Amino acid sequence: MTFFRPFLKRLGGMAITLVAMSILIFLLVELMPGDAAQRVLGQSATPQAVAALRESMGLNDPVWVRYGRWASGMLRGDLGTSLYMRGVPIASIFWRKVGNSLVLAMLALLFYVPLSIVFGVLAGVKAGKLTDSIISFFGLATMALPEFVSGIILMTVFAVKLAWFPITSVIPIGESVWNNLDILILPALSITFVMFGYVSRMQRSSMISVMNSDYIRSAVLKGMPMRKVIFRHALKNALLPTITIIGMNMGWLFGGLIVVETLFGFPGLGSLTMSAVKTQDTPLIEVCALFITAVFVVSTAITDLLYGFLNPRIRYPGGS
Amino acid sequence: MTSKPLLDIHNLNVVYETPSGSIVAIRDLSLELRANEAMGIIGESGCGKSTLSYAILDYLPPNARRSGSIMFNGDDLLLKTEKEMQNYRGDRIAMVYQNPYSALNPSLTIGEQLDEVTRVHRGFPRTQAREESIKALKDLSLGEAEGIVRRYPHQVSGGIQQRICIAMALLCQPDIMILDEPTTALDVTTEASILDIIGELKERHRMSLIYISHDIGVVNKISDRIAVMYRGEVVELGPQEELFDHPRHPYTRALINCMPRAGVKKETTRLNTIPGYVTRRSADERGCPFASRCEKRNAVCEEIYGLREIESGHLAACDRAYADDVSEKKAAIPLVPKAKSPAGAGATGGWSGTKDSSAAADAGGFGTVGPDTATTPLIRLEKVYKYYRNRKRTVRALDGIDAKIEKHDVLGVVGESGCGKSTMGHLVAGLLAPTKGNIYFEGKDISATWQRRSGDTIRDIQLVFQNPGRSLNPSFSVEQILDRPIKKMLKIRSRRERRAMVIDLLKKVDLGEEYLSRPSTRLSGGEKQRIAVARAFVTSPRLIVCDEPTSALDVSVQASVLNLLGELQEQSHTSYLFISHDLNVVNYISDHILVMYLGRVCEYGLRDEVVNPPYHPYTEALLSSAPDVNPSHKQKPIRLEGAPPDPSARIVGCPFAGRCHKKIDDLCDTTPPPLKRLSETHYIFCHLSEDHLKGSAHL
Amino acid sequence: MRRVWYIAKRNPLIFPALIIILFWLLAAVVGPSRMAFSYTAMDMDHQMTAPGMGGHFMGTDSLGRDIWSRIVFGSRSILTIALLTSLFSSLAGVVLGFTAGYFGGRIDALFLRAMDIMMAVPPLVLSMVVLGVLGNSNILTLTLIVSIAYTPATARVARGALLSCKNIEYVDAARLRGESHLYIMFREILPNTIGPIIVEVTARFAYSIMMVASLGFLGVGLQPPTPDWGMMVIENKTIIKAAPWAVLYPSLAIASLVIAISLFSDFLSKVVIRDQ
Amino acid sequence: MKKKLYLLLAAGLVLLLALSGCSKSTRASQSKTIRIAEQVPNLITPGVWDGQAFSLDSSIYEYLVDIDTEGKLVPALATSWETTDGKVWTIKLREGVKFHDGSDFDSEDVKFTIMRTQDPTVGHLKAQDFSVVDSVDTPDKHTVVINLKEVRPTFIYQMTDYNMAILSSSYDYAKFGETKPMGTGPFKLDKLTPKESAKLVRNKNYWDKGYPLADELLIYFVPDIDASVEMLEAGKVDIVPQVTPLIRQRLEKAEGFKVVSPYQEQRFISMAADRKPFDDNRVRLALKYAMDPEILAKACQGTLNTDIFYNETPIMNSLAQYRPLPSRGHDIEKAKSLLAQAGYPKGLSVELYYASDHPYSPALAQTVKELAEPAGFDIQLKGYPRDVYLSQYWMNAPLSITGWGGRIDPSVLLNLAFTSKGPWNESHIKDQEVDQIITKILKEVDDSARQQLYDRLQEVFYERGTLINVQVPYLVAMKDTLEDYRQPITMLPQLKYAHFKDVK
Repeated sequence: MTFFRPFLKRLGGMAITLVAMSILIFLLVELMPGDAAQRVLGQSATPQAVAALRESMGLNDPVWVRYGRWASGMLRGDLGTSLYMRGVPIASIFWRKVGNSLVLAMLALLFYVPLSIVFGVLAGVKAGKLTDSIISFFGLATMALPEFVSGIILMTVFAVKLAWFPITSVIPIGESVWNNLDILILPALSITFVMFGYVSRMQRSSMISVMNSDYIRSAVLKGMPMRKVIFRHALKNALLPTITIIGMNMGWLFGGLIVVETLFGFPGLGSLTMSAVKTQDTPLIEVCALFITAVFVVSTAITDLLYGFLNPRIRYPGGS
Repeated sequence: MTSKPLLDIHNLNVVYETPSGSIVAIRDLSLELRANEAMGIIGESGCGKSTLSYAILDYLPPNARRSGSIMFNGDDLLLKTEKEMQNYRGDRIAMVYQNPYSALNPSLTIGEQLDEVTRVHRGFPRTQAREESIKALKDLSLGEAEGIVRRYPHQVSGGIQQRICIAMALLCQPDIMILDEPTTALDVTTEASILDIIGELKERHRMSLIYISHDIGVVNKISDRIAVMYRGEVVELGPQEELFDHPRHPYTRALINCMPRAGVKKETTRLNTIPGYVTRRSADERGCPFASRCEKRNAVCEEIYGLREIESGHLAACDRAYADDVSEKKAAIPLVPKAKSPAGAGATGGWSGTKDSSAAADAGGFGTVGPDTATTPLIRLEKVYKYYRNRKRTVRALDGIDAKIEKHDVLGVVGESGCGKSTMGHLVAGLLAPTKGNIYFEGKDISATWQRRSGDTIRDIQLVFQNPGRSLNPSFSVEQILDRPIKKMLKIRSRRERRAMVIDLLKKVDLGEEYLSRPSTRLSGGEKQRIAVARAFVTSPRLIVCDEPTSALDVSVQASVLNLLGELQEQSHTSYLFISHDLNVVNYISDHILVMYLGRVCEYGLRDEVVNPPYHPYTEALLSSAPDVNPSHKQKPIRLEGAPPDPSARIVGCPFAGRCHKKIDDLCDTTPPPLKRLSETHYIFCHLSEDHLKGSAHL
Repeated sequence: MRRVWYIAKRNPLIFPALIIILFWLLAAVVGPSRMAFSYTAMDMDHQMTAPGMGGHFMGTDSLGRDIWSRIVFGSRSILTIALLTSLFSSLAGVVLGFTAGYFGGRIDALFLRAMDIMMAVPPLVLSMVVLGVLGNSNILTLTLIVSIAYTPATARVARGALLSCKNIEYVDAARLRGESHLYIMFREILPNTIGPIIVEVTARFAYSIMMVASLGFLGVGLQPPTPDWGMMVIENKTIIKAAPWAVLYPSLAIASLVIAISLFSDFLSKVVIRDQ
Repeated sequence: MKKKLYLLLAAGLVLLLALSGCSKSTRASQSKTIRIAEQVPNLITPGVWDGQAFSLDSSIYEYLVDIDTEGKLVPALATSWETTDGKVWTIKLREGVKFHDGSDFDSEDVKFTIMRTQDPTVGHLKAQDFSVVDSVDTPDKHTVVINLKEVRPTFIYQMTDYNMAILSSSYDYAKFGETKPMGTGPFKLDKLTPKESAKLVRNKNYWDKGYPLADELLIYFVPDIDASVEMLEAGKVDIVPQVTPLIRQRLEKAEGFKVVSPYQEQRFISMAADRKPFDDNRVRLALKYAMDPEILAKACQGTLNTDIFYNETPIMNSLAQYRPLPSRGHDIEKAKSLLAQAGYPKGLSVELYYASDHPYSPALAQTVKELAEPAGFDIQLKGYPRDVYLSQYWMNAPLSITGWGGRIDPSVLLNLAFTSKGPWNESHIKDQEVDQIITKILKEVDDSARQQLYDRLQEVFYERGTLINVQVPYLVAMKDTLEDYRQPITMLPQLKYAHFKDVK
């Protein structure tokens, strides 16, 4: 039971956040200027048509009734129907795009997590030396570049000049992203660029602070060889904050996906969100925003649990 | 000089390159350590003690440069590569240092951390390494060693952590063990038992020790020879007894004399102080490092100096080491004995030469409170409870205590960390409110926090904090720090008037006008605490709660602050609630002493009643654990077993029962100890009879 | 000062960074009035002209507008928005974070929960959705929304900075002389947390530029023909082969400014936060 | 630990290389498959939506009549149509035509399609146009008789409008329209991934034997025009409709592509006549005087009177009904004085709404702003994505730029957009003379009399009209091996004819 308590507590917290966020998103989007029915039918629609549509869409109900209907639909897995494409259930588009984005995000993770950890550790161990300066500057520069700038650079070099990868990330009809992994590389690299800087800098500073800690001194003065000091004593502790950062930034990653997917025309959640915003497809905006929120909340929770699991001080609460 | 030195440090220099130039951390230091010898190194913080130990093991920051030689068994450690040094570290030379909690890796089990020492140095396979580790733990009388190896460091108490560190250092049977303040972070009772173990192990393993501490008493207990370091140099070196009985270097003398000791009391003695403070030393500075603070300096000090042998094996670095004009130890200045009574005649008291207090009274500074003969105590705590609750447990910081502070009186509160003494101070000061029970200030109930106290009460009770570095806002200047309370609490509008008061306050704490504009960050620890004391006196409070006011300070500074506090109390007739873990300090300054354990009172009485038998078994243990400068007091200490119980557990009987060396089996566990009044002013909570308590004289 | 110089010498990149920042500040303040071309002027004889031709230092775009003028003028809006955004969000963050951290307890728990909720949506997504739904943006809405999106992050930094000081004894000392909460928060604590807060403001400044540029890129930023750097990139992406300068120079402008400010912020944190 | 990390890193690199290795497998385009990148990611529930995924729409649905390459009406689902008085129209329908679900096409379906325009719950965009219909009779399965309330000699042209695809009367469009569109067209829907792609396959039961020439149509919905063109360049698609002139310039330099312009489109710069400031004709004239047609043409990356045309009437320069009027000339002083006379001596501020992702519109908007500025117009640009613009701002803007496709007969457009009751009267023109002329045009059977009316109408617009009409080429980029891409002025591509060079 005690083992599950933090888990349950987290779950409760997650639920509260999600509910609050869903209310916020719903209100934000629904209470914005403009009438959904009017939007569907266009400016030239007759008032009768608009009224009829309002009624059939349930827009005449009070806002909490609409929220309740929407939220209970979400809970049942019914994402509603698109406003822009009348009659198209959002679920039929949504999950496929989410899947694509997840594949992209995972690939990006696969790129930047090991890279940034290795270089971060290297910079941390060599703090103050040339290696560190180079890695740090590179990290800062890549972090500072907006995704679309680094994306355009990558696109120009690898797609336009070298033609190693496709410029646009379109999945041929009838195929899934798995048959077309080549379209993932450049978008994933663009994300890697930004996240590399962020994570490697974190890793560097946590490595430095760990290397300055008393227990590293203990290890050195115990006569441990440097390799052992770094990999056995330092890394395990220095990875903890990095893991937190990586988990906490899953949300950011999805924010970055919007830009990257738009740039490369990748059929994922990001470009879906973008087109939902551009077409003011409110139900779709709501679903996308809610999902991104959920990704953030869930990944934060997982990070927390993982952190607890990896950190003995939390895993085995103190004896004294 | 009987045996060949095991470690021979010759002309060692350590220099740091910093943005503001080169700083000398160690200069021309030479030391020999013989086999099975315990070398104590004492000195205030910043004297290069730790740098020395890290220099031996080649663990210095990248901007440090070493020169000279460190010969170990005929090899010069300065010439070893990093890889070669790995074979010495942990194997031939092991080290234990201050904070055991942070010295152990939080993410590895204790076993893993122990095992790797023998695995790396001895090439032991896993199982054998584990056996060795368990054996080493058992060596340190850690009973349940098999269980401990599977735990993580945070799951055991501080005392056990330090034992683990020592066990780790012992795994390879090193030739030399360097101990850098190994007990400073521990309670006195734990400290005493660790010191015992170290002494015992040294004999058993025939090791040499280098024991580094700022605490003369501790070094005194453990060392065969003692080196006194000051600003990177050894200024005096000699056999332990010789050095203490006949200190030669003025610094050694000053250091010994500024320690409060048993029998040194504020009424009779003023503590010796050393003017100034330890400063950094630049590369081009010459002469005696202590010269600038030495009262006896002369022109020669700045030119000729160096260790010279005075008697066989006793060296001192002072050309005046033979001089008779330097008084020997116990040179504390005696005071004119003075009747100690709350109704002491007149407020002009204080020692000769102190300022006239009437001026201060005019300026609203000190001493406005006249003598008062009323019998109601200034502060009375009635069945005060303070619980800290969180979701998991309730910590009983104070578990129903009664106490009182008389007018114009100093109540010293002692006890180990976690006994609730600070909580009590904060309750009285109004930072906290009691969970249950009442606090009366001259009969008026003030059991609330500052938010609900009247302005008068706030003015009347002030607090001096432990760490002056933290109690003064680093972004304010001295004047701002003192000006604000005058403006806020005394409501004085005129700037000029306030400034005059600030200057006057500074004068009271022996600081000049030049401090006015100085930022608080650019003060030394002692100066900071003086400012903090001055601030507490702004409103001429009736009571000042002193929460460990000297424990963050070096001994020389501690002495001057204690003097100051004593002096000001004498002048102003303010009462103190003086909280400290250091019995010697409490003993020096207090009129009454309250001994606490686990949120409850053990013993209360006049100072002399408490520190002399009959006393509570816990007081007895505390007294016997307290390290004393006087080497002749090599008493057989009482060693407490185990750790204090969990403060969240509900204890039915005597809270001390579990560790008491005089426990009466069932009775103590099940029945709360009754109050035993030993005299009109002295009472004890204990089941033991008065005779039994009396018979326990160890001192 | 000596310390600053010492750190600067060990981080020589700060010098080019400062020069770049000064350059753009100068460009924003006096630049537009000194341009040979207006940022909207269409030189129809020089459509998509290469840099240097027809007096167009950085060439022109498809409408014959001078890229250099547009970039210089664009520095004005992006710097204004970023500056206001970092100031607003820091101000709001300090007030919120300080209040929550100072009073603690339920207020703090509520605050943390609220911040959790706010931070659950990435700032870019939040701004994009709001701006997208609002439909049209100008400097004011952009500043406001980006500020709001960034406030939780700065509030957390401010709260953390406050918490690091809150339990230091000088705060207790102030309480014990009956100081008001406001005095304690802003007079006692704020000066001691100003270091990390200034670092946060500068870092936020860099983030704001990235955000505004990204929003412009996504087409929910400023309206044309206001020369928004991010928008210039996407606007001219079509002609990346015919007139690469039209994409390259705005990208370089963004990159140089953001990297320079990041370097500056990095440097500042080394100066302000005294470790290592 | 270290080893593991390096292993992970190595694995990542290997994966990257492996992925880049397989990237070369660009699937060779099957010659019988035509791939199109559409920018509009949606379908049209026929009659309701004003989206423009025409390649999808016109391949699935069909119309009563088509337009051939010469611009003449040709039979499609109707085999013949006749009217005696312009009031009663008798239409013979093609026999043996089946919908994609296998049901027969008959007169009920035509009646359903026409009557649906009057259903208020549908909100049909042709409601006003077809309000002239009094009743529809179906004497037999292959004959439809339409009775009009008044004379409408051009009525049959109304059946070519893209909203008038013939629907099956037994199909629930409200329910399935967007997900399973179904008609009688040459292709039928095989697989639809909304917002991503659609796969259409040849309709084996298609009535026009021998067509379509292609087996498959693959339509990608790529919102970004640049991405679409990059796909074309990368050989991933064959056709990209609605490209910008800049893209034409770009593709003209590359090998293997061509850009065709099947027809001219119009960009109406409309000034709302029912509100300030354009309620005053002097202000409208001021804006017209401020315009410089040559600059506008250059902004559209073209040349005036070669591929870009400019006038101030709703009639395109290329139409027979067009009558040239003297050039007004670029006259800022005149514009200023007109503004001053109208009570704006210090100039005025007005918002210009347009679709920011429509070819030509952003460039036009920025150029109009730039040209009008010296005259004293301070124009705020308000660009929105096409769909947002059309659904929310169009029809309610003081100044707007809207793309208008051509109509085979101008009268259809005039009735829609320039009568005071026109449903798409974006400039809110309420001019009695204009109303009268248009009504007469609609009823006038005599050609020369009708032309006189047209002449007068253009004069009226020149004097006090509410629009500036910039005509630009509609551009379609494609592989140069693709032939017979037909797209008449109705904007509906006839993909059944399209094929690759050597493949038939």
